[in-house]
Amino acid sequence: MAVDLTTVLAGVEFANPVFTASGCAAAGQELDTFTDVTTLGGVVTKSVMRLPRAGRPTPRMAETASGMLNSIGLQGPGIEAFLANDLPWLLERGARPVVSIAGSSVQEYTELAQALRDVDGVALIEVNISCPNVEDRGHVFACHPASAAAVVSAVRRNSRVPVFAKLSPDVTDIVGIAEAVLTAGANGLSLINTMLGLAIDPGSLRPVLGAVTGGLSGPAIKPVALRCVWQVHAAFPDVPIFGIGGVRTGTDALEFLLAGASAVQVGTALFGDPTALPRIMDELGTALDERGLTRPGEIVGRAHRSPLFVAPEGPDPLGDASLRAAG
Amino acid sequence: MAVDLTTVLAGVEFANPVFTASGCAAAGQELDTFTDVTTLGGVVTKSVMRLPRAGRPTPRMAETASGMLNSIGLQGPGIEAFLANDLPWLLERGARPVVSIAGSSVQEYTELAQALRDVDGVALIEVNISCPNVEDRGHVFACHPASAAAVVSAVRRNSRVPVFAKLSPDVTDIVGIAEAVLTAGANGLSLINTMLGLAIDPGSLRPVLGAVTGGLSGPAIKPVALRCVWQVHAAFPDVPIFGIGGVRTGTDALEFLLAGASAVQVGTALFGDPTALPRIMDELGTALDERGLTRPGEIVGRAHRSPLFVAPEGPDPLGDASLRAAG
Amino acid sequence: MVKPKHIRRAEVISYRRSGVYTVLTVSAPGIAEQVRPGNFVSFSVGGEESGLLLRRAFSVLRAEERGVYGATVDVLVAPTGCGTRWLARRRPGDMVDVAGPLGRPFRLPKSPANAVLVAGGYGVAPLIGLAVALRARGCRVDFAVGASNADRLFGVLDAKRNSTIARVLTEDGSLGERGRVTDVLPGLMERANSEVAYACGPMGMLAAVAELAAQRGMPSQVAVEESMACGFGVCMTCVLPVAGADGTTRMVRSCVEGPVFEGESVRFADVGTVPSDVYGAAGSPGDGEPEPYSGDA
Amino acid sequence: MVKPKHIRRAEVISYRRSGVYTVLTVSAPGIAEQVRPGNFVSFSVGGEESGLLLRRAFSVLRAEERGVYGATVDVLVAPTGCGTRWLARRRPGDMVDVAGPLGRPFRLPKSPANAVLVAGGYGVAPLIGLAVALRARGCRVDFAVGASNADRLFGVLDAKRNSTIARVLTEDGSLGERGRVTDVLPGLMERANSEVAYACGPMGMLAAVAELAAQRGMPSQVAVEESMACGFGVCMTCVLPVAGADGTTRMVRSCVEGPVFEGESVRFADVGTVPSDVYGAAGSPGDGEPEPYSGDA
Ligand SMILES: Cc1cc2nc3c(=O)[nH]c(=O)nc-3n(C[C@H](O)[C@H](O)[C@H](O)COP(=O)(O)OP(=O)(O)OC[C@H]3O[C@@H](n4cnc5c(N)ncnc54)[C@H](O)[C@@H]3O)c2cc1C
Ligand SMILES: Cc1cc2nc3c(=O)[nH]c(=O)nc-3n(C[C@H](O)[C@H](O)[C@H](O)COP(=O)(O)OP(=O)(O)OC[C@H]3O[C@@H](n4cnc5c(N)ncnc54)[C@H](O)[C@@H]3O)c2cc1C
Ligand SMILES: Cc1cc2nc3c(=O)[nH]c(=O)nc-3n(C[C@H](O)[C@H](O)[C@H](O)COP(=O)(O)O)c2cc1C
Ligand SMILES: Cc1cc2nc3c(=O)[nH]c(=O)nc-3n(C[C@H](O)[C@H](O)[C@H](O)COP(=O)(O)O)c2cc1C
Ligand code: FES
Ligand code: FES
Repeated sequence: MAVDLTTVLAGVEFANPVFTASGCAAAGQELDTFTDVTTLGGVVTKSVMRLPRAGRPTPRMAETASGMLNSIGLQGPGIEAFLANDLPWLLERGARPVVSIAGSSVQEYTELAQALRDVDGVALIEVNISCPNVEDRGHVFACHPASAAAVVSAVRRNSRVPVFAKLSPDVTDIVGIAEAVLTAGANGLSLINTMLGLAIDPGSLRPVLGAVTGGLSGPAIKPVALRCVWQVHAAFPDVPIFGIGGVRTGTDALEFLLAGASAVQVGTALFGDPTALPRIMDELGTALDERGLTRPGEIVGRAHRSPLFVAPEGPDPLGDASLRAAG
Repeated sequence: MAVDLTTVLAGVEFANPVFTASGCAAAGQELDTFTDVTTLGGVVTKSVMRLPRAGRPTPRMAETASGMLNSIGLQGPGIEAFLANDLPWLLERGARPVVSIAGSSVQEYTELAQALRDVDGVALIEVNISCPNVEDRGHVFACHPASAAAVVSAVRRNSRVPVFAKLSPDVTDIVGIAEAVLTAGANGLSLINTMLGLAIDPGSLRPVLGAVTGGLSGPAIKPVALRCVWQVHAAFPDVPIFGIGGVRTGTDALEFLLAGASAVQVGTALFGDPTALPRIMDELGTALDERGLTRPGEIVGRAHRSPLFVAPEGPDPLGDASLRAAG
Repeated sequence: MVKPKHIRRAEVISYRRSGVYTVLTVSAPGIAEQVRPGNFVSFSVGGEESGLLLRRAFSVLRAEERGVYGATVDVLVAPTGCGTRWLARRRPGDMVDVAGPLGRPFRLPKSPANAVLVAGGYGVAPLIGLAVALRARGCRVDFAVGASNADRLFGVLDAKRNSTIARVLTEDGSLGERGRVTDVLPGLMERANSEVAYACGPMGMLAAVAELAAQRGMPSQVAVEESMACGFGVCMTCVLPVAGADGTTRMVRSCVEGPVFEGESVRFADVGTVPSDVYGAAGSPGDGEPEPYSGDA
Repeated sequence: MVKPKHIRRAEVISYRRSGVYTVLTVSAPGIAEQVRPGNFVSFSVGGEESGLLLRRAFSVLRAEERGVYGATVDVLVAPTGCGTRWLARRRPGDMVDVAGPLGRPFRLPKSPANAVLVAGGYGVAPLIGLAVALRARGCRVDFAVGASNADRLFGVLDAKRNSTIARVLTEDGSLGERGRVTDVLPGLMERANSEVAYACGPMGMLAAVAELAAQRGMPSQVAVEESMACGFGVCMTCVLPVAGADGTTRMVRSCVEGPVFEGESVRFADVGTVPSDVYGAAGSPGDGEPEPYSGDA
């Protein structure tokens, strides 16, 4: 039986629930040499700031066990060049852009939202709030409910498309942060951003990264990402969630859906396999089919409920087997 | 040249800086069938509670990428049986016990400290505060500075040996928690405990663990552990720190020392290799020797300082090469 | 209580496919000599750069103290997930990391007795050596070997060779009789005048065997298989509720106090739970309270 | 700007040891045909259960479009860490995962010119193919090949075969002359009347070559080696400060805009920093402010 991967997020329809993660596919052009970006659920672009930005000193990456640290420092062209070059390319190519924005003050986020307001073709806005707030002693917006909410409400007020807030796992109470940004008007959540980490070079006896600390990503953080999705979905079952963190296979994607995500974003896995996204889409389709399911939406959050249906093991996806009650 | 691994923590001397991590070597007896526990820096025993405890339902573990989740739920014999059986075995065997205690109220921690007060041979007490506080709606002590401090100050007042507080990384501000427990009298810190995570079984469509969520450990979390050690050592350079999280090799141990730990604890790596500890001790000794160092203490926190000395690459550990200044 | 254990970088001597299974023979000096039926060994999987940290447990199918290749052990590998599939791809000359012997073996009757051995799937692995050991002590051995299908049936010839009666069953009838071992067990016990039962296989099968044995008033020993993180007693992941001689049920580690248990002592219906009458459940501090941090912690 | 790229599960055809290095030949249809000197390929390392996520980059030593084994590429693997050591253990018949061609190749002179090629250690890899290509265009090629010691010296014969003058040096004098390539370069350029320099090797050597070339007023092209997470332009880890034709310095990706750069454009002294005059540094929001979250984020 055919699986229909169509996915609706905050009222916006996408061909499937597999997206690139911000900062891991630039604005799609380079990825397109390996993978047709028009087949993806969507392309979440590298977080763009108001002005061009050179980023942090190198080395900017360190490989870790089943993960990596990065300290790019949001190098990018700034919103004007992004709107002049990157977004038009994506739209002409026929891809679905989710534009990620980042700033260091509420004002900067506001201006970014305003710059995007009258641009056609932006499917969603993702607000990367894992940035230091220059107006609050460099505290990261995502770590404090009030500053997180201030940014989201400013963006929400200035946007015509649904706004997703991307949260950091480096907090005591992720549900509290989620509540704050939802109250501030977020239409959905992206969970999770990287975790703050460090690597030491046993040769130089110094931190590997030029910036000392960096963001940990990859399969290593998947259990933390799944836990965040689980907790937030339990608290807000109706809120659409992007599950992000260590997705590498269709089974990983399935697990995020079961935990409560409506779609996933793939980041670090793209570096090891630039063709990962179509493969994940295929594997997810097959995994749903094997379980007698026809749409991803049917299993979103399913792991929270007592198992009424179990996965049939045989080739009888729709027969009695799929309806037998489990213990 | 000979390396002397002797390590002093809060005034207590140990033969070397490589310890077992709590909950990963029980009380030493089973490990002793693979590894002579008297050769270790010390044995940190499984966190013991006041009463016997059956723990959580199975499955209690899930393997994850370069890590694992556990949800043992502090199964254990309770302090009386521990003092009657486990501690005497360790002492007769000639090992150095660090006793880890856990409770669900300040009162329980107090009673545990009192029960240990007049017992000889306990080298240090480690206070596991990653437990829900029944008097505060089940909030975890380690996540709130005030409750963390309350536990530590109660234990400190009732102990004759140095008290280490073991912190959770699942907080917005680990330095703030460290400050609170140090002010409350902690003589040292153990960084870090596991991170809260979740795994989903794509077969049953349910969480793998009987307890739903569990604690993530292993090399996957090493970058987060190193970052916590780095931040806390930067804030409190004189406080002795156990570095914990993903230590598997002598190089890992070296990295923790460079970040600011005075000693390390090894947990999950023991499950894969029950002989890991003597190997790590050897590798650390060799790593120090190759760098022209004679004691682990010489490099504690070194990564925070500009690199005055670089590692000589040749067989000339004490020659000019080791003194040449690096850029 | 515990024998000295060993951990070895060991060479794969040979491999053999049988249905879905792979039999690996690995050199294991220091381990093979100590193995008794029911012991298991554990392997690291995935190679040097592996992201899989935990060892995988396998019953010893056969231990050779002084064979052509010195001391070796055979294990029967069923393809379950990434670790077992990795092991099944090892070839002669490859090195693997093996630890053992682990766990408590089957206890043998003090004097000759009629033993019935019940195997499900790869659960047959420890029972073949057990049959040999029992016969060497003058016991009568009868066998019931079952699997879901022919591809998962292993050791039929060995079972037959080492038993008086051997019943062979598959659930789909693709080899031997159609049915489950527990269907034929009452008749077999009757005919063989069984005095003790030994079983290894899925938990449901073990429960049924223990129950049938109990009904006949005969002892049984069952080898269980719980998820194990360490396999040598330090982590407490592998527990199940087992009633002690004192009548108290405890959450007992199957890797060191098992995997072989008296059938009657295992509270099969409560496996996967912490029954409220278990030692440490009621008096447990924080019991019934929220435990947001279930990870230890 | 970008050619179609391929990613392949590819068979290892052969391997050969040479000093500390291993030369691997892998089948690479779709890739080999497109490679030009200076391009690189990337390999996954550690096998299926690997905890190493990132690909490893290697200059193409040789690309064969239609050899006995079809389209193949050779790479020269130096043992640096776990990934390169894993690759060096691959044997014929093993499968590896290769992607390419990546990066911008060396640009060749439009008309015949005297080219001097300067190699340090495994940096010789892309230069051998370059020498062949240059000679095919009628260029004179002179070579300076250096390494720390004989075990790290590779391709001497190929260098000699494809050049007019070839100077061979080791720092410890264990093979060829004792010294560094940059010691002999001014004399060689003089004698050979060099008009363009090509270099691959450690950053310090590249800086020296670019400087010497600039002093003579001749162009140079240098192939740099920066830590790369993706190797195809999406992650921004591999940047270094490069001055553009417009005089503006930008943090430029060495994986897609390099690894070959004009020697004069690379701000060698500033590599590893973000110079204050770089595009996006000064006007950058939050610049100079605390950035506790340096991970992106
Ligand atoms: C005492 C004992 C004896 C065993 N004897 C045999 C044997 O003779 N032949 C055989 O084929 N298998 C045997 N098993 C089961 C075997 O250990 C598992 O099939 C194997 O661990 C699965 O690993 P995987 O990587 O293929 O699967 P995955 O599902 O990828 O494993 C993930 C994790 O879960 C654990 N796990 C998964 N399934 C099981 C399981 N059934 N039992 C225990 N842990 C599991 C793994 O060890 C690993 O840590 C035995 C298990 C135990 C406990
Ligand atoms: C364009 C380019 C061409 C190269 N050509 C060759 C070649 O022809 N032959 C050869 O032997 N090596 C070459 N290298 C270097 C090679 O990629 C590294 O030695 C290799 O990545 C190290 O991996 P490892 O696992 O052995 O080391 P580890 O130190 O364990 O690697 C850890 C991480 O750091 C990265 N890393 C470490 N060292 C380097 C390095 N020197 N350059 C880039 N990334 C690094 C790795 O890719 C990995 O992600 C080239 C690198 C680049 C960027
Ligand atoms: C190199 C790199 C750059 C990133 N840049 C951004 C970014 O600009 N904005 C953002 O919101 N997240 C950024 N992230 C975080 C990812 O979008 C994602 O949240 C995280 O990597 C976890 O997913 P993964 O494990 O699939 O990589 C970046 C991650 C990496 C590895
Ligand atoms: C199975 C298991 C049980 C644990 N039990 C405890 C415990 O009782 N008390 C405690 O403080 N930490 C406990 N921990 C946490 C470890 O001591 C350690 O902090 C953590 O596992 C990180 O180190 P590692 O990566 O080396 O395992 C446990 C960890 C594991 C894996
Ligand atoms: S598996 Fe660790 S105690 Fe049994
Ligand atoms: S390595 Fe990713 S952009 Fe160059």
